[in-house]
Amino acid sequence: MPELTVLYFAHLRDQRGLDSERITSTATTARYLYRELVQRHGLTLPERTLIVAVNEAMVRWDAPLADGDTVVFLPPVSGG
Amino acid sequence: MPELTVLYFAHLRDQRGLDSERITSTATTARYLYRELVQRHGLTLPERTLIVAVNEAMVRWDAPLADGDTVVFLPPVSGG
Amino acid sequence: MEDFQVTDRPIDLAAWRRRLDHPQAGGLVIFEGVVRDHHQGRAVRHLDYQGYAPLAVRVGSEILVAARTRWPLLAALGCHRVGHLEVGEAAVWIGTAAAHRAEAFAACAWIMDEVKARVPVWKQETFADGTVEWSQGTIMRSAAPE
Amino acid sequence: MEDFQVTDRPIDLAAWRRRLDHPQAGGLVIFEGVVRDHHQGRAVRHLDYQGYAPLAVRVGSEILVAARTRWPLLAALGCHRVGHLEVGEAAVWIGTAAAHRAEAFAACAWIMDEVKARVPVWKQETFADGTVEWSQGTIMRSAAPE
Repeated sequence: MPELTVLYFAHLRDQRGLDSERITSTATTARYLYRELVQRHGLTLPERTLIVAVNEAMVRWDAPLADGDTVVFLPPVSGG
Repeated sequence: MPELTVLYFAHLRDQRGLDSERITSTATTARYLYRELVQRHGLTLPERTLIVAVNEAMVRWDAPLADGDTVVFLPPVSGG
Repeated sequence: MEDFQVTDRPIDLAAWRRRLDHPQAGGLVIFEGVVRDHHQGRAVRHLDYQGYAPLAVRVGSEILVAARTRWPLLAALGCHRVGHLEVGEAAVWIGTAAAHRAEAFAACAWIMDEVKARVPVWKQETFADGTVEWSQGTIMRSAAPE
Repeated sequence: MEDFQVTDRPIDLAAWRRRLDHPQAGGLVIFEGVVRDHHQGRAVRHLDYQGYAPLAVRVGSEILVAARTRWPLLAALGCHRVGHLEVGEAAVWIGTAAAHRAEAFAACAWIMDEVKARVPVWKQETFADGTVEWSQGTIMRSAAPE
């Protein structure tokens, strides 16, 4: 199973209680990974409010994941 | 005859060759004073391009002049 | 030095301003986003920002490049602070330089709009009554390839 | 200290910036008009500004007051330099502070437009070839009572 690093920010960091974690997952895409995290940790942000980044680049929800990827689900931003 | 102070800026200062002068004039309004200065010193800026200030306030061309007034004819501005 | 940076230290306003100097520049416009003491009528005690720095730098830099394609800019720079900020501290600094002021104004305002919509930074407000809340944000505009 | 000033010494950018600080301010916008090295394709060596200081201060102050009636500003300040200026020096500085950035941007740009149209200051360019010319100006908008 691929090993992934997940980084958490803002609401998701609060809900997960972690800045980051390394996990092994059967999820083949970011979408399946997020659904797995929702199940395991009770994350509440709807997919439609999030943007996915893999290895510091924004990708589509159905982009495939590979061993060693760093995945981030980006909540609505509020900089400035 | 009223004694007036005239201040010159920009093109008018160049044409008059002075920053300021005190003059006695029979001119009863700013318009007549400017025409007198045009005659005496060959000032070339048309009246329609100038704004008149008397005692540090903008006035109309036909505003009356009084003894001791400071009169300025303001060429097109180019600050900034 | 990167044109767009994310920093956890106070933004060095004077140093950023110096980087706008350009002999052809006739107009410089600077925007500073500052921590204010209220939000929607509630008193704010302080703010905490989180940012996903590598992506924030990348997106911020892309915004600056895009601004340079839209306007004839001589300089376009930006910096976003993260971490704990007190009232009065600068959270974001954007600066533009152009030969003429209209372009500098338009580009600076546009860059700031884009930064708010696209740069992965999150603001948490601590109110005077002790309540702590993430600011309501904007769903990020993705630059993911279709 | 006057909100609008005319000075024959270099504009103290940091001091003016500090005067924009306000606990309710969320956005500050600063415009600097700088002497550039060219004008309409000709190389500029230096500039000389003349200003009718007492009226310039009065008109500049009126512009700032008018801006405060149009936008909810927390600060609105301006300074125009006169005398001899080299390339890269600031000829004019305008700064605004507001709770939100849109107002600060709009007011700063508007104030600068008004300053150029109404404040009695005149710019003389000395070009690299030695030619000396008064800049083509804008006929002043009078505020004379009708």
